[in-house]
Amino acid sequence: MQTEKQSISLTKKILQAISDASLIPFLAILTAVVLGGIIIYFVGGNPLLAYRGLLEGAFGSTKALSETAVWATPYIFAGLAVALAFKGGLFNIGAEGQLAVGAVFSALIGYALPEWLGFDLPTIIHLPLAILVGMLMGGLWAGIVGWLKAYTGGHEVINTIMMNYIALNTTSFLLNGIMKDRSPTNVIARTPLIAESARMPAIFDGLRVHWGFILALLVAFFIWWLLNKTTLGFEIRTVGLNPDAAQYAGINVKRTIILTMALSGMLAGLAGSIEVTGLNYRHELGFSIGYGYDAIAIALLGKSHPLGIVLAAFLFAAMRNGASRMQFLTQLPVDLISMIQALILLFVAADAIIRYIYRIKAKGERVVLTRGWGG
Amino acid sequence: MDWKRFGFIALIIIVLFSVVVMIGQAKQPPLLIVTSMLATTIAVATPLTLGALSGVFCERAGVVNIGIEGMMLTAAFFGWLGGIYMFHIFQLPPSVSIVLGVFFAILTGALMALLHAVLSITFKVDQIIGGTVINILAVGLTGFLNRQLFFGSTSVFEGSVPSSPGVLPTVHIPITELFASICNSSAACLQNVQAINRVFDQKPIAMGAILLVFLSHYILFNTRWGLRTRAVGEHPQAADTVGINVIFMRYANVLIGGMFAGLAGAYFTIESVPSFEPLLTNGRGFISLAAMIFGNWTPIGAWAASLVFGASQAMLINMQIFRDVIPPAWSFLQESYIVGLTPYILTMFILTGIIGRTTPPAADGIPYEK
Amino acid sequence: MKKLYFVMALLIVASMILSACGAGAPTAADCAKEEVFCVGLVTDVGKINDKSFNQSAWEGVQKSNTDGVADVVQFIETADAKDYAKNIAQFGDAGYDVIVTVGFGLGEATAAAGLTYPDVKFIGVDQFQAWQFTEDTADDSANVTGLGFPEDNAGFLVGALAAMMSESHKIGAVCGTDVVPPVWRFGEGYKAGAAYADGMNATTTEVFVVYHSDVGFDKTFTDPEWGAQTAKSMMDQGADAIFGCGGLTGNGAITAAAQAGKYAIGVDADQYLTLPEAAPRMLSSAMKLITPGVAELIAAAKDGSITAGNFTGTAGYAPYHDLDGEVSAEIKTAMEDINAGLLDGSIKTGVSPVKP
Amino acid sequence: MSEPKIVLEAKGVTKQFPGVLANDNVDFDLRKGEIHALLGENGAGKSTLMNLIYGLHHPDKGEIFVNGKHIAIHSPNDSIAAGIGMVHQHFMLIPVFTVAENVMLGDETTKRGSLDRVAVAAKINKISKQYGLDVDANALVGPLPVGIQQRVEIVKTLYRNAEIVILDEPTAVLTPQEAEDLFRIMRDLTARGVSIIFITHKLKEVLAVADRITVMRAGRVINTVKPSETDSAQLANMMVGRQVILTVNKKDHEAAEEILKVEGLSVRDQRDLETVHNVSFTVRGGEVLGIAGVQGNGQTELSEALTGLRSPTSGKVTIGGKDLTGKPPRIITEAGLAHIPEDRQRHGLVLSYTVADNMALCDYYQIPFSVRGVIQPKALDENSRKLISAYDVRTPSPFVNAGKLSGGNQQKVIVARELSRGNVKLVVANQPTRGLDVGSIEYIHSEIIKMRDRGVAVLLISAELDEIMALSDRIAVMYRGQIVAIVDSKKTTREQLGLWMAGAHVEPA
Repeated sequence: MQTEKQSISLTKKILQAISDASLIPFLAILTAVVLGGIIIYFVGGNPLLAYRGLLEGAFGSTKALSETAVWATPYIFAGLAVALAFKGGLFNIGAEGQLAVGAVFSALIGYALPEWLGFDLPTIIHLPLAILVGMLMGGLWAGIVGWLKAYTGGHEVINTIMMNYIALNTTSFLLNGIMKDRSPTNVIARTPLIAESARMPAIFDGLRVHWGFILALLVAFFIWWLLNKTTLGFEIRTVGLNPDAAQYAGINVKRTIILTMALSGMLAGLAGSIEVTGLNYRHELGFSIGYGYDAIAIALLGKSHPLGIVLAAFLFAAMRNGASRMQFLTQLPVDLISMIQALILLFVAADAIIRYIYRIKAKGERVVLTRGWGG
Repeated sequence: MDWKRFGFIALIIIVLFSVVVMIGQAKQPPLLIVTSMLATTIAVATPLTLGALSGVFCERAGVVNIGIEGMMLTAAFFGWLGGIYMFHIFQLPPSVSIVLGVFFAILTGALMALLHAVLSITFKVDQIIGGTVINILAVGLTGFLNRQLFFGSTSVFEGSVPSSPGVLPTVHIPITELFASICNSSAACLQNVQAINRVFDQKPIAMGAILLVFLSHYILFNTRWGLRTRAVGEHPQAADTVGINVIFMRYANVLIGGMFAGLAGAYFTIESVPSFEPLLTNGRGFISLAAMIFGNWTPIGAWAASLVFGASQAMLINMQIFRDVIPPAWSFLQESYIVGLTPYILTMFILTGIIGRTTPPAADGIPYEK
Repeated sequence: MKKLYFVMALLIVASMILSACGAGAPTAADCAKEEVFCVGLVTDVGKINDKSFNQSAWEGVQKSNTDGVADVVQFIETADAKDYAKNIAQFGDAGYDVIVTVGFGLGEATAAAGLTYPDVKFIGVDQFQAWQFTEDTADDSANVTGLGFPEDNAGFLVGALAAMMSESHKIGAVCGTDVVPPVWRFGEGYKAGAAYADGMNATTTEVFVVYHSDVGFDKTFTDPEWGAQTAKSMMDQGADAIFGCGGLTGNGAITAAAQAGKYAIGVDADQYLTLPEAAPRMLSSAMKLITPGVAELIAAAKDGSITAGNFTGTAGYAPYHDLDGEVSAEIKTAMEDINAGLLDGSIKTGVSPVKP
Repeated sequence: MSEPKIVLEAKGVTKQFPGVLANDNVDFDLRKGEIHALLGENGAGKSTLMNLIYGLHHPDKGEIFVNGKHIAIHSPNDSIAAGIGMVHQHFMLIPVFTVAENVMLGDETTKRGSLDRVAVAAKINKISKQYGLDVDANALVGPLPVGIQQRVEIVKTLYRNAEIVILDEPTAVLTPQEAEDLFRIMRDLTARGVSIIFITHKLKEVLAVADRITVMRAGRVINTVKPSETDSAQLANMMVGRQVILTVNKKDHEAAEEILKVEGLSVRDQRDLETVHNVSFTVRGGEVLGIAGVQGNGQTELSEALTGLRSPTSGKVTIGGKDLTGKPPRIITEAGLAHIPEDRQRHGLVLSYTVADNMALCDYYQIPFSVRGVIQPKALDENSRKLISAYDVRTPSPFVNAGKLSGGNQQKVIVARELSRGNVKLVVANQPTRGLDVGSIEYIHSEIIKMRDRGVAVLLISAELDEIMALSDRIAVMYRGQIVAIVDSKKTTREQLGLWMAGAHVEPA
């Protein structure tokens, strides 16, 4: 009797301990998956087959794993971008646009620089340069929003959304005009292929997973270090948690806001550059949208912690990547994936629901991610 | 009223119109161009206006709503779907199905809003995150159902998209009749009357939106409901201490907001074009959000702002139509990618507060804790 | 209590995964076998039910199934350009006999897959497949066929028709972005056709062609609201025939025109059948016969008569349906002559394949 | 003589908040037409009791009777219906609404669906005549001076025909004269049969105005007495539970060279109104200059301008001879400023940071706390342990979040951080003891005096006249953004200062 009580209280303690870190996200995912399964069942699909397809497609073979990593790479960068902004009390809905800008400029450096210079560059210079420029342009793109926030109070949510549209139109403009691939067989809006010297090698022959993936992991670690171990990180977090106190403490709040936004943009820009230099070797005007939103979901799911983000990025990558196999086996629409992801996000955002379902007590105070329009 | 703001808005609209008139008069009488543009402006502004009203009600009560886009999209889908079901499954006459469709759209908007309310008021989820959830969910849900219901073996309609019951009819306002007598059958005059008539050749939701703008303004600033709504959005504690049920007021207004968004959704699939497409709202929800801020959280202001967006859209269309008479000096106006940026840049410009600070309700976005 | 819920949930998922791994594979399994003829389709980024080229192509595949040519048909929607190769591989690895890829975007991926899966026949809709004849891979084992269409001819036909039918001598076309070559060819062909008709009847017709290029790629084909507004403005300018070319954006224009009682002209398929709400005023459609084209090629692939390289499908104009009465005999004959002229090459549209 | 009947009675009221027992089996009664003062330090449970009576919170145990019958109060509606009105310490007014709108809110008069502002205005004017509370029904509340806003609050209660009015710390924001005026109004009300509960922690006022005094401490009622039967020492004793030194004892200061010099300083606030005009004064090493004045007379903007948070429109600020006009906070801090901000939770601390982090909030970027841009957790840790013991901050460990500490200890964290800095020449302390318990107040006062005696210049800004008089060597009075007088603290009186605070133009004595 006595011992049993103790054991219960013990497990309880353990549950509580885990719950803060990973239990809630885990349960959120679990619930969403179960719900998704029920939905599949009701639309006449076979949930087990569907999920089997997802798993096979994501992890079934080395090739599948490699593809999952390929998908995860931009997700990690973009997720970090949003998370960093969160830490600084800013909400960057504009990863989409910053990513596009980064991609365009990496591509430009990638294919055009040798022509301009009139000679080929060694990879050791060309590749880093291409990535760097893309990154910086992404940073600049977001930095504008940061500047507007700091000096005019224009709210970053609206401004990043607007900048998304501007980025989309501008890239369309460039890719249909001066940057268009003029080779006779091409008809669509895309840049020429970038020079060999600007391409990132694959890690293993025959698999598409490239060093950009390793870079993503390193950057994730770097961001963790930056946020928690450096004075800059201290400033970013302080401004994020209490801008007034930060100002009283002599931190240059305006500068920090701009810097945070710019850093966030640089990470998003990196996502774009890496896609270009590591995977597609050109920027193409895709129909697909949603990196920006997926990034938000990933940042929330990962609790804005770099490690959490890497894991969340893998989850989303696995789902996106497994989708092909799932379709092949079940002919279920891809939208299913977006829906399950939306559910996950829903449950993570409103963890109260999860806590209610699984009867878990809340612990610690809520963290405020964004403030209304106050600016 | 904030004359600086309205002056600025009027100025932009006038500029946009005069550009088109200057270029177009080579082909068309200015009157016709102006009325045609006015008509387009009003039509394009309709969903933006309704979306903005949705935002105004939510945020005046202290709940930030960036989920307008998602609410619109979902409502557009279910309104359309409802109409089709009524029409095909329940065999109701088209007219009835259409009207019911509108109700379904409004209901859907309200339900999405309920979700937002539960998240942001009861669970105190960060309201901007809550809105984002709504947006993402909307895309997934509508895309999935659209595929699942209208395609392939599983679909209710054997894989084909059935004909919708149609769209709301144009409201006839007897402008022509009124003026015809004055014209006493002078052809030119009648032509002008026709031109003017074009402005009023709008559909119920477009017309209704304008009425709703003024109604909302009256409700917000001259009725008990409005006073309490604003109180809850400005200083919930104060409202609480005089016995106003803050939670109830917030829920109610978010639901009202949802209904506006729902009506906006209905505009797309039941008034404008009787078909649904994934992502058909195309970010208009975000533009209406901008319009709301642009209009400083007042219905009339938001409407004026929506008209600006409408006008710039109308200009773009006409620039394409008059492509061959654009003088070389103005040829940049054909770069529609670039000219297409006008509304977005305009919005960012407004947000700088150069033409008067926009001041959100004091408690906007802050969950109420006793 | 809490623990109970937690464990329950765990069990559910566990059972799912476990049993899933045990479950047997469906239809696709047999495709490895010789006697089973399987056709797989990979869409471009976008939906299979896009009421546009993805859907038409899929209907072609289904047709081959109902015709008894193909035993198993499957499709995969591409969610992101980076998945092209992977999605094709799904079918390639499963031993499918024919893989249809839709849209120019997949051109290179298809060509590459052609080398990876030499025994599979590839059909690339809206793709220009010239690569086989470049030095390195010039051999008869080439197994990729591009299926293209002279959209300009179709546009030319309806352009001429619109010009001849218009009383105000003003006609319009509302299209998706001119970045996509087929759209461009439709739009410009429409102009050329109108001009040709003017030449015949000594009329001068004003043609408004508007491309929806002011928005991102993700929107240009899916903005019916914009299409409707644009069509309205054109009609304000006096246009009395509207050609909607460009997915749903175009459909918006067509519907608006029909509602205003003007002539509506559809695109791709005979939209009299796909756009019921516009049917009564549907004058004709600039047809690009993807569905029969695809079915035809699949059949050819089965009996081995298919040749690598580029195959040109048919483009034409749809019957007048309800408005048959309004179209005069002269116009009808004129249209037939033009069509014949285009087919035997005596009439040239003079439209460059891609926007210069 | 027979006591008037009891209109309000609370029996055995108990309320538990997470961590604190705010009301522990409290009994309280109010008689018709009396002013019953509820005395106690911050956190004694006065406001909680009132919130329970007013229906903002619900008691865990106990009952409330109005005019003898038990009533269940679920929301303010019930209490309002029962004729109870409350004027909260932080006014419950909506700045962007007019007086009329604020007053009618929740009890609106409408004509055919739309608000009948005219009728409401008429009723307000009637009330304000009747009780001599003149307010303009159509004025926007935001710009009104606090004194008037308070009247609006009182009108609000009367508008709802309240017969029991609760005033929560009403004099905190008033000049002695305004306070007098308020007391007059209170007496008028009681004369008309209104009963008043008067919550305060100021002994003098209680003795001046109350008919009965109930003292609360740590959630319990200590005693109820009549003013005639007690004195401030005894009351203080009941409040705090021990003997309190009501005056700070400090030795005369030897004025050293001047450290802070302010010349012709003018500052605009965020609404771009000039709230400080042409202010000049100096503070010498080893003296405390107190700035007296009612809140909102420019003290906030003045301190912001001195600490670099707001750049002045004109004028000059020099510290230790260095011109620091409009320099950013960090430069000024490095020049030797220590700043105890007005709002400790918003400006002084990051509540979700640990005590250790908060104690390095200003110096985190300097050796030893960070080396080449990398934070040194060890240094933070040592520093915090040192300060925690030196300034006896009551905290379980340096690693708990500052938000978890009591108000007094939070303030100690700030004081420790600011005063412990090596090079401090000038201390700007803005409302350093607001809302603290007597213990902490005494401690912080003594720390300020310690700094003074070490030859540091201290600028003390406070709305508490007693605090100013107790600590200051010289006193400057601020009114409408100007310094109307600077006097030696020994050569002036409360009344004199009160007059200046109210804007009366009397030549400095």
